[in-house]
Amino acid sequence: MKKDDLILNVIRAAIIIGFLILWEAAAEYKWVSTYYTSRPSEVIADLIQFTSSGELMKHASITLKEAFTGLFYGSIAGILIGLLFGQFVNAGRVFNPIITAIHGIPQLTLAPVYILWFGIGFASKVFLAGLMTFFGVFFATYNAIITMEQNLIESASLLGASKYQTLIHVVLPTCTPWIIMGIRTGLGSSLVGAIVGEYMGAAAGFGWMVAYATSYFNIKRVMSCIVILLLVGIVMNAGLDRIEKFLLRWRTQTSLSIENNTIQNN
Amino acid sequence: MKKDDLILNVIRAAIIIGFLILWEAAAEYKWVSTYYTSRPSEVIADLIQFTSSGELMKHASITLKEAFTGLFYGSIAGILIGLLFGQFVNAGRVFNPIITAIHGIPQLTLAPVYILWFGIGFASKVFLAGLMTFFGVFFATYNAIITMEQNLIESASLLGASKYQTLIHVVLPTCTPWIIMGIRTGLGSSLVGAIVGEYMGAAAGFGWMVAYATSYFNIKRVMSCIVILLLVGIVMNAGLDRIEKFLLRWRTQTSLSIENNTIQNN
Amino acid sequence: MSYIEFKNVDKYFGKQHVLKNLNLSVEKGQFVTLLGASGCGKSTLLRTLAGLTSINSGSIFLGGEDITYKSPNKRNIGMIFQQYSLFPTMNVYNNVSFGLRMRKMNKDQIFSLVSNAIKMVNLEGSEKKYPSQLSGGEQQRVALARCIVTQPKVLLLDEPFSAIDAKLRKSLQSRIKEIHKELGMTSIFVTHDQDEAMTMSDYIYLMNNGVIEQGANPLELYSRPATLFAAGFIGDYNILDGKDFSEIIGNGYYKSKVAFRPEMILASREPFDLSEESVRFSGVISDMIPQGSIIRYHVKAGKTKLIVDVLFNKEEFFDINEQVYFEIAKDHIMQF
Amino acid sequence: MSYIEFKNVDKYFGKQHVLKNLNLSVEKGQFVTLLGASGCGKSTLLRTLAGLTSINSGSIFLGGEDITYKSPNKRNIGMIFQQYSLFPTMNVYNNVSFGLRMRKMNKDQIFSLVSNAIKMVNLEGSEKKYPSQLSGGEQQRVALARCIVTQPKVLLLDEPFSAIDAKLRKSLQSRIKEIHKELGMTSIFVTHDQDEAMTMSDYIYLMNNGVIEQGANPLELYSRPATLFAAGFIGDYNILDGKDFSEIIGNGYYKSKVAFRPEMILASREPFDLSEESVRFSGVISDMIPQGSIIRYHVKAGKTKLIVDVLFNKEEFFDINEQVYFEIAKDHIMQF
Repeated sequence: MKKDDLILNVIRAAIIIGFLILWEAAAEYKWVSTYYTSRPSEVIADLIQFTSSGELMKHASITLKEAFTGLFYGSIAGILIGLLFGQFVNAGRVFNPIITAIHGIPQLTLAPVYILWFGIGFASKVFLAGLMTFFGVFFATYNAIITMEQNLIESASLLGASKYQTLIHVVLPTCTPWIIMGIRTGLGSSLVGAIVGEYMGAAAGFGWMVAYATSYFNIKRVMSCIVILLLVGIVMNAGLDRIEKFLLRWRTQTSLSIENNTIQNN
Repeated sequence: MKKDDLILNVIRAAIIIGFLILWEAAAEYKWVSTYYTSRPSEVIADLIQFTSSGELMKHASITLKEAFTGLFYGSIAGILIGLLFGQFVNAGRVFNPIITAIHGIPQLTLAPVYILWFGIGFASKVFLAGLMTFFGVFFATYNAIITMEQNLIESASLLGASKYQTLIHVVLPTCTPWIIMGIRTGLGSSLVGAIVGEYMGAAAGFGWMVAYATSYFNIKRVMSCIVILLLVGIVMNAGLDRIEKFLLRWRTQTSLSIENNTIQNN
Repeated sequence: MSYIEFKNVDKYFGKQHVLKNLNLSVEKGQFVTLLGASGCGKSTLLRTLAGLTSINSGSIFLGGEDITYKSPNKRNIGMIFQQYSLFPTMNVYNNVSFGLRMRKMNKDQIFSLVSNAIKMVNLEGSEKKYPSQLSGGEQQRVALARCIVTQPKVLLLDEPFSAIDAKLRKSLQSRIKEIHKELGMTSIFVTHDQDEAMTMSDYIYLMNNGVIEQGANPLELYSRPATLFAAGFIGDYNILDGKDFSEIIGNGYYKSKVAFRPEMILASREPFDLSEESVRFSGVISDMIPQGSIIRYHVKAGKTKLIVDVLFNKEEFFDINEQVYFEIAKDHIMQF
Repeated sequence: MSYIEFKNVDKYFGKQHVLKNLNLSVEKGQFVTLLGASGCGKSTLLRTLAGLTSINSGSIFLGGEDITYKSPNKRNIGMIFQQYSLFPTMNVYNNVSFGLRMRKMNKDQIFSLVSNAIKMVNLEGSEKKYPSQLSGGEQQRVALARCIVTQPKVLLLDEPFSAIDAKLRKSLQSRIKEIHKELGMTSIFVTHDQDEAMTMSDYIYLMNNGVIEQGANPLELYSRPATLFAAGFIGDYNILDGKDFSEIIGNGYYKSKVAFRPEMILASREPFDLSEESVRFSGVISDMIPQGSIIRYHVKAGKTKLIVDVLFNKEEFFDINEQVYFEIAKDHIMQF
């Protein structure tokens, strides 16, 4: 299995390197215009300059702060309201469809309104990021609670737990996987919220940088930003995998058993 | 049950109407500034004007055309590539993580690049909408195939079906629910793609209208647009429910049995 | 008054009358089984005792106290469900200690009680495992430990073996029975499986459609079913129209329905001697099925089909289509 | 050559040797069972015959033809799986007609064949239902109809009853056996349940750890197990050390392991007369378990524990702790 994985990774690396070489060659031999696509060597040079000048840190930290602040408040609100409606079932039945309908409006399309309401600064992006996080976390929490195995709650009660104890010791931990899944989706959405919010109107931040570079046809800078976004995505996902694995260590590690020799002669 | 539903709907309607009255009153008695929030009566008047002048149809049809064209090509590409990697398992194992990594870059943040590449017209929005659809449909299709019950494929083979027959008659139909789920998500994403694409640079369309109205502080028009988006969302979801119900009529209608009197005295 | 008493209990789900003016009592220390087909109300009955389902009228007494309106977390009743009732986020130790922790008992005391309970169900060494790492049988043993550690007044078992495979089931059954005796508990067990009920119970209540058909100890229930329903549910009674039976034995005596057990029939290649205490008939073997220690013959006597069980301790058998003679004591023919 | 022949078949999963130089034959028209515990290789054997799993060496013949490398869709073998094998998107009619449609048969012909197959499994009127609307037993009947409609050379059944509840299981078993006879099919059935195997089979191959322990008809397998493993697997044989057994019967004759069936033991309150053909011992009843038509006594004879089965046709029983005398014919004591 380990050996298998190694081979797969080598193949993947070969494909990616091959793609980069092809890109560079395409630029070198003028198969495509570098005006539109730049080229790997240029992008790497720009990445180094972008990073070493401190600009990257400045803009990235603004955007990340917006996203994480939004993620934090959005998640808290989602979990609390989800728990509330999960406990008070009738309230949930009244409000859930209303929330679903509001969720039907793509939040990003309202970005201009939030800029109008909260200005072009920090607040509007946090609000947008928070809103984009909220819905996912709310639905995840609410659905986890209402579909929870009734036996667990009954067992807790029979073992002497009060309603509050059951909520804290049984309901919340059992719903954790779904809440984490909601927050995980929220992490991506909040970043998108912050960046798109910056496109709509801002004076700094990663999104502003991309929009600014585009408007000056500084394509190598745009590509640098894409590479950074790609790296941030990969790092973030790997980190989340680890956190999830730790928090959810009580779940089985299901190993996919693959029988390779079925219907081979067909 | 029917009677129960009726009561719930009455409560929901009362809440929504109450909210609208409160909003109107807030504007009337100047508790909030109509400069920022407009008021229901104004919004309704604007909605009528917006619709009757033909402007709504003009902008909406542009946006919808962009979204649906993107949805169409994105879905086709997602299904085909998903099927391909589902059939050629080793190719799937090589490429799936690469596609996942690329999917990690929020597509909307690349909107400026697409505008740069494809211009401010139709093509850039279609591309963005298509790309946003593609990933969801691809992952849904691919995962449906690789997690499919092996017995079904074996049964088909034992009953004399060739590999091609098995794909057409068994694999594809069995994966339909997940593919539809992917397309369903894609429908929302493609609309967002088209509208955000229009924010970035366009001369017409619903997104352009929102951005334009915002920049002139025409708040009642922005609110009209939100109301329309809300309605479009509700209508679209109801329509999709129907289509899904028809296509998936072979699935059980699981009825949630709610036992109301558990742990009532706690 | 008995330890547990149900008095005139009625329960409706919507318009469905699930428990019909039901009366039932259980003595302290007994292992009592509620036996019946699915939908007969047996699980609902159990749940009303636990307080998980409310009743519409009547009262429930436990140890002389009226607990009809007491909340489940104050009843001190343990319950084991069919499946999925361990807390998935807690390891074995924390699952078992849950009830004690909720009572805010001190840690040392918890440790000794929990260790003891885990030992009782033979799961020493699995304290740190999570439910997802355990087999179905192990999970049920943890569930059992989690109940008994709180020393409940009554242990309720709601078809606890139905998700467990046959081999493990037997050992779990006997472990539960042993623990029941060791701790002197009062237990109520719900099952649809008559063999399980026969093996485990001191006393069986046979339920049907919201009422109790018969309450008896296992051997009595098996050999003296009180109603036609009981005869049909327990064992593999031959149940015939009196008219048909009278016909094959050449005697017009039997009127309504008759029922008799397949192992009560004697079979022979030679006709039996006449006797006042028994009836005789002959028939043709239509099938022969070895079932563990017995051989079950399907017999056609005229138009009537019967089954006859013979101990599998000879190596000669009746052949298919062979004509065979049968005798059965009148004492063993029940009429309803 | 028999209808189906496995010749020196070997199969490895990684380093695990699942089928060990296995030879096996099945005659045309037989209902043959592969019996064994899970992991013994019985399902793998079935899958290699269907072509769903390849073999590492050896050959498989069907009707005289070497099918070792033939693809499964050309073998014309029907198979029923443990569960989930109906096409969920197709209604009953389309499921059953699938094999015929793949062969591009014309519609009228399909209609008459399918109607007939659906009638055979008693599902007339359910043609338009989807699998999700059917019970487990009904689904397996559809799966059966889907197989037989294509008139396969062999019908393979891979534990088809394990997901079906006990009551339905029996009727499905007898329906399958009837159809097997009606259509003159050759069937191979895989199970871990010895009762099921005994009831259904013409011939049983008992498998253990990738090899065949014994091939015999059901009664022979039950009464004459060839190996200690077979004796341990089939029935509830008492298996004792010869030394211990010699001790309780007061006779130094038995050396290695002895095995005898619980229903072969005669029990009485009075000592048995001496006889050359049998051995005698006494013991104390430690438990009494009614099991359907028999009563099973757990007996302690010295330090040795045994079980003794008695037909449940009297209403007097031995008491717990009662001293009882036992006799068993030497003929029925097997030595390994």
